Amino acid sequence: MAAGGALSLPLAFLLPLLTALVVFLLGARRAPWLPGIGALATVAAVADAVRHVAAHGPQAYHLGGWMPPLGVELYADGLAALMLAMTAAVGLAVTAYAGPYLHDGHHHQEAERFWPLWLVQWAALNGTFLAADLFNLYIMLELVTLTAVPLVAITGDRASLGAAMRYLLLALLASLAYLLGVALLYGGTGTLHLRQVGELVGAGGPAAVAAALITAGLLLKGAIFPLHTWLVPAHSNAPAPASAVLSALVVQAGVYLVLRLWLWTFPALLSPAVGWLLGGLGAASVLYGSLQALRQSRLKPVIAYSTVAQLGYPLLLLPLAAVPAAAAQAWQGAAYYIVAHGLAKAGAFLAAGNIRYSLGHDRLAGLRGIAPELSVSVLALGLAFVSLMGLPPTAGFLAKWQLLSGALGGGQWPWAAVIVLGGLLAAGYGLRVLAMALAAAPSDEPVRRPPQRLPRRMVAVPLLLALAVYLLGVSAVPALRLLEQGAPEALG
Amino acid sequence: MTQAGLYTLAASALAGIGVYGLIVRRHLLRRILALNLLGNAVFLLLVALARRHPGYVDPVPHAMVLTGIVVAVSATALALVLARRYYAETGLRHLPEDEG
Amino acid sequence: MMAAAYGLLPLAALLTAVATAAIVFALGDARRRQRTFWNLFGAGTKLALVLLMAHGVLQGHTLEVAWPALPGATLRLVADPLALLFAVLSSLLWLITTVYAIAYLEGSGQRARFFGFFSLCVAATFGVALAGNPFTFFCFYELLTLATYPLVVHRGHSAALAAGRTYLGYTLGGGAALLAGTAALYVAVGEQPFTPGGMPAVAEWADRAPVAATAVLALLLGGVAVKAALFPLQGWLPAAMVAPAPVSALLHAVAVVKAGAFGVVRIIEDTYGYALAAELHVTPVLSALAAVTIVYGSVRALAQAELKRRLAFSTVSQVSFITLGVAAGSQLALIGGLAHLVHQGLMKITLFFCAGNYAETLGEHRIDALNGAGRRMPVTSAAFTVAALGMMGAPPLAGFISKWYLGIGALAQGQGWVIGVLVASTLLNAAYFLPILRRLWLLPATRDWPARAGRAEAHRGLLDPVLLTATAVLLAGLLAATPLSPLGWAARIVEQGYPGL
Amino acid sequence: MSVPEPLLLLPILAPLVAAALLGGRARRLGAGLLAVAPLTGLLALAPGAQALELPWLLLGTRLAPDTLARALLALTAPVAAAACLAAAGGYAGPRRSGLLAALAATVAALMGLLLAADLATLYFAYSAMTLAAYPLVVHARTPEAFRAGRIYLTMALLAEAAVLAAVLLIAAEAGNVALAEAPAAVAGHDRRGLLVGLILVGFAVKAGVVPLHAWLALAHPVAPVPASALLSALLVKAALVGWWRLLPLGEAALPGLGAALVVAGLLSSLYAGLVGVTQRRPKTVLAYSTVSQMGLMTVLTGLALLQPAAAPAAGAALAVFAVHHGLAKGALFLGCGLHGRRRGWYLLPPALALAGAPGTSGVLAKAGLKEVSASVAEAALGPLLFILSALTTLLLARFLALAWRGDGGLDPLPQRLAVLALVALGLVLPWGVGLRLAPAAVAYALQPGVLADALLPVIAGAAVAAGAFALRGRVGMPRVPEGDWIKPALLAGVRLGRAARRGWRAARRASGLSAPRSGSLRRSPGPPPGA
Repeated sequence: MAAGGALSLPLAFLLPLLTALVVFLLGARRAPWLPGIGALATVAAVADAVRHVAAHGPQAYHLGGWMPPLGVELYADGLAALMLAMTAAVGLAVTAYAGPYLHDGHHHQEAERFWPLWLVQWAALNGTFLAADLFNLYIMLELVTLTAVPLVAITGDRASLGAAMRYLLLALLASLAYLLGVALLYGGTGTLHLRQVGELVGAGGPAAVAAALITAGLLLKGAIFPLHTWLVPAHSNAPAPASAVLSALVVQAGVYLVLRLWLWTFPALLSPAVGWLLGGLGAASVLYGSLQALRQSRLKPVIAYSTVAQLGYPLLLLPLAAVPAAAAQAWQGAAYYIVAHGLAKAGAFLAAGNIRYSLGHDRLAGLRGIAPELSVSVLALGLAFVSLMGLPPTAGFLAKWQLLSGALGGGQWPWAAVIVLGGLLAAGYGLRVLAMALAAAPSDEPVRRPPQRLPRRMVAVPLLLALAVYLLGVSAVPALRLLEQGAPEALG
Repeated sequence: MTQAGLYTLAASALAGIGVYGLIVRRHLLRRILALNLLGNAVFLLLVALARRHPGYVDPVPHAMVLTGIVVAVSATALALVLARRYYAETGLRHLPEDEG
Repeated sequence: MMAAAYGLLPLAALLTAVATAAIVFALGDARRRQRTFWNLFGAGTKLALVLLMAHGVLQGHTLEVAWPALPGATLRLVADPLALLFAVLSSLLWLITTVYAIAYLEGSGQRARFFGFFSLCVAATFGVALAGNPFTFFCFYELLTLATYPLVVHRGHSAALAAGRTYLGYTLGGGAALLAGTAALYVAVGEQPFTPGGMPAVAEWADRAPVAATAVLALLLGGVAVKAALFPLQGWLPAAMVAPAPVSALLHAVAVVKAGAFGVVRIIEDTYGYALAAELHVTPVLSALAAVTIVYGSVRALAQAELKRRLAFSTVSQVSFITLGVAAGSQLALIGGLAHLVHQGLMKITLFFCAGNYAETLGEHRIDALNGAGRRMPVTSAAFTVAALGMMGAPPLAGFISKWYLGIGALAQGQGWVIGVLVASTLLNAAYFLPILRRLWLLPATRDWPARAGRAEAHRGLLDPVLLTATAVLLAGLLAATPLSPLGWAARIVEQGYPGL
Repeated sequence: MSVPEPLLLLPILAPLVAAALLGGRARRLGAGLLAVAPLTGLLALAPGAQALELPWLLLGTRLAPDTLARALLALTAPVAAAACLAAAGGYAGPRRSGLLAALAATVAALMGLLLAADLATLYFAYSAMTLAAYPLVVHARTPEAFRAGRIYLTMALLAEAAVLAAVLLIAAEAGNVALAEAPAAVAGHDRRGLLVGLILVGFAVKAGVVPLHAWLALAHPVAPVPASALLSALLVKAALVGWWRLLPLGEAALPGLGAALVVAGLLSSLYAGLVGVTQRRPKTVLAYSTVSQMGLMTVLTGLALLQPAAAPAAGAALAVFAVHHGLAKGALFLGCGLHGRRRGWYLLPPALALAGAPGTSGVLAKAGLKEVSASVAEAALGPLLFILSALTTLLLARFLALAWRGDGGLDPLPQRLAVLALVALGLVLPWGVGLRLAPAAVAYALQPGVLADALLPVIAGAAVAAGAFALRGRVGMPRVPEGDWIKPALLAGVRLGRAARRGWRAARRASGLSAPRSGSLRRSPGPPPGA
């Protein structure tokens, strides 16, 4: 029953939207259970969609039965399904975590604002993954941005406001660059549909300019070096749940789109030079982000910079995509990287949120000797970091292995070197944090006030996310089989 | 000089002004305005595209422009709110990192 | 049915350790008695399962579990005799070390964390032992690094943290090399199981691309050489001495260095095959490095005033005998090396337990403070004496057996210089162990130590493990000729697995 | 009567059991048991006990006494028993049970060494004996004792390294070979020269061949009486066991090494005699006489190495010589432990025997030596042997002069019993062994002519001694430190080390490096303070 499966695509988009509307109208105070219901419903819809994609291949759905170009098509292939699933997992976790975090009496107005914003954003993210034409992508991206910015600013202090302002300006600029590119493409091909554009677009000048504009916009939204400047203040000043979704989902959507467009829409333009340029940017953000993370003195900036670093890895696929010997493995690696990073990063930010929540700060130096009180959160943080380091037995490792094998198989040693080096640097900053957490409290300093008691759910959620990364680390085969649905021949 | 060509020319002029303003100006309001200019330039370009085939108007770009304007308006609104909150919070009219 | 049950044993044993870790973490610091129970229960169960596996292997069952982790990379646990040699050693010493650690850490903080990672560490060691292909080996090898780090920094003071940094700097660097090497190997020849005598595909590949093959072999060996503390990559080992005694025992005798040495065996014998490795001119370098390490470690040990540091450098020296045995390339030498894998473990763990006892009961860390300790702690000191003499290679103790086989094996390959190394190491060992024995037994006590509490010289939990391992050292030597002794088992491994040598 | 094989383990286990008892409640019982434990060694002489196979032990152990072993067991059992008896019943100093335990361990190791019939077990027993003897040497715990112990252990371990290398070289070709085949294996070894060299050097330290004798001269005076009796009478013989088990005697002729060994033996005999005369402590004198006598036994070994045909005769002669010397030396050393005013009378018979006075076992021993040497090197050795026996007489005269009068303390019965037993045995046992192994030598030794020219060197030596006694006080005796060369050498070493360290420090300071890290001991190349 493919139709039912197809039907679950619009549901995956509409359910969170609907929930957001109701929550907005009722007010989160009056219906604290509502977001949970909505999240569960969304997860169910996504699960159904994933099941159908896995069973019957790519699914398409035309809203209201209108055909393109004017109608809106929702399209889910393996990659999209994987993203939907990852988003659903993170979304569920964040929803579960945000409840106690926001409704503890300290965060009223944040609670009021958070739920609608986050639920709309979830819808927009699903839309981004499902959108089948360039303009809908634009709408969804804008929607994501316009919900992400307030999430950054939600606490309303000067640091977060400044970060949000900068984020907004740059994001709007990026969207306009994207839109301009789309306009040029439409002018050239007369269509907006991802695959049709891909078939019609030539290697000519205007197409190249359009691709450049679009890519630039997406790289900025994906916070790829050197367009990452806005990310760190924004992500490290937001409240924990917001940081989690921003780092795990929002920026990754940008990277996802870079891959999507270059592999589906502009493969004709993907010359080795372009591949090396984009891969080089990816490598640069891997190294730069890691090195910066090593120099931070607070926990959340460390995690934020590690986001910059992790976002670079998937781009390493682009130089390899053209090499037959390497493409398939590199592609699996890149896709799995996004999934692994999403889960691990959400877990890390939520765990960091716990630490900050109970200590009232996240200075690394102040973490000495906290392990006993916050052992579970620290454990979750550590487990998540292990995946970011790409060490077994985590999903991060499997992704890294595939990407590395691809790089070696393609005979492109530099990328392999970058991958290995990036792992070591990640180990460097990760263990800098953990060492502080494992360290004994300095004997000379007076006993600190016992940290604030953590609600049980807030303790459990990050740990579960981290453990999920290990579950995916035991075997990537199911996920990668799903990924094959509707993948371009070059990558099959 | 066809009408489309004219539109395109105007669009690029607007875009130039927008980018210039966005880069050179530090005052938040001016930047927001610059962004709007840039957006309008893109819309103008789309409108021009609608007429690239003589004798028939392509509806799709118009649909895009309409939607785009809605998005732009909401984005501008958000930007303005943020700018005001920021000013209220800090007394600054521009982002601190941009000084000097 | 029966065979299927046997097939699942490896997984069961692995999960036992993991589950123990999980339970211990979950119990938290407060519930001491339950934790103790679960620790011992887990260790005991694992040992039982491993012995059952040994029985199964003797029966001729194939014990194997495998599931795909990636297209083209499977996680595979296989219990061959070589794997069991290491697995039995680690599980047995895990049980003993657990008993010791429970007594040793009596009343210190953070015990849940400690024992949790302790179990995890042994699970990883078990995985390293049973890894059926390079991918699996790498996974558990890295897991081991991670699981041991919290143990190294357990004390949490800045010295411990610094040591932890050094430790990770070395081991993760080695891990990176191993990763690159393993991935390159997979790209070159795809997934191959460990095959005694070497993987055929690797041999073909080496014919096609000898340079690449050599480079990859160098990467792989470089990766494991770090944990095997092969000169010049031995720096982390003495630094890691800040850890509590049970951890040092674990690092030096059971888990980390052994994983490295075991990796050398797997890579040389089961991945490339000795013939190919020799053809690529790698084994001469390896044996030269091993020889240098043996002498270097002993010479450095001479100059150490702190007992544990001296023992650490002695480990650096002793572990390289295993490498030497592998690199010598004769059956006898390999037998000696593999037997030494067990022998060194038994002797070194005894020595570290004793060092721990002196530190715990008398509060002495320096060697020159141990004058007359033999009278105050006769049992501990007797055990220490046995183990030290064993390290010297004095018959009839375990170390003598290893040296005997290494020596005649090397001579069989016409490598007479190895005898020189063995003799030199014997003399150096005597030079740094005998003075300690003299202080323990012959010199009058210079300190006034706290009087004994009760009749035992120290906590039972600290004494029984020492006695057990010391007896094992003695028996491993005395009963070497019996088939189930470490030597006998090593001989079985080599005769079954490496008739080609 | 015939004994079942497992009883061959008894000589090794009995002393250990006794030692184990010493620790616990049954201390007295243990001491008593220890005094008789060595006598179990005589079981090996019984006809039944041929060989005991213990394939599960070590690398497959085999115990089987051959002719040489039986002869030496006949010596070891009584001497060890006497020493243990003297210690158990007579020793009143500190750490008594420590001394007894060390004695027991040494005896067990000795028995093992004699019974061992395979390579690994031989090496095991030999190194065990080396280590077990260390506590005997340092028993006094004085700086002097520790210095002697350090020198003993250093030299012994260095030598053992050579032995280990030799053992491994043999095992590499023949595996854990049965000692009966060992000489053949060595003879056929493709590194024979190196191998034989290693064996000679390795055991030469125990044999006290000059210049490797220094430890003997230092260890004997400081060790308690029963210990030095054990060392001097039995321990040094272990070297002979090692040589005769491993060297290719009777299998191959190695003229070069053989001649070298003979010369070394003669030289060390001569040198030790001369140095010994200058010594002032009776036990030191005895130690040097041991070195001198061992030199003669070394000569016998060398002759066998020189000429395979002579090996059997040399073996027999050696066995007789060893028994004779062992009994006499044991008696003399134990005698030094007596305090009675008339202890000289106890000491006289063994002294005469060593000097080779007519009718004593000394004549028999020398006869064997003469016979063999005559068969190998015509007349070359005759005069030398004459000088040497004269020197021996002189040496023992010196000893008697120093040790004649005890300080008049009263001696416990067991001690006197032990000495008397050994003295008595010394009169008969060598002849018994001689009749069993070398009847020709016995017959030869009993000829009146031989008695006469056996008398000459004794008279010569006695005359010189008398002269010296008459001139005593007027001509000064040159002062030679105990262990002659070792002390100056060590001092030089220490000075060298100090100088080197000073230079090194200066260099560091010059290059601006910091002082050595505080983890590491500063060690001087020479012996640490106390030397």
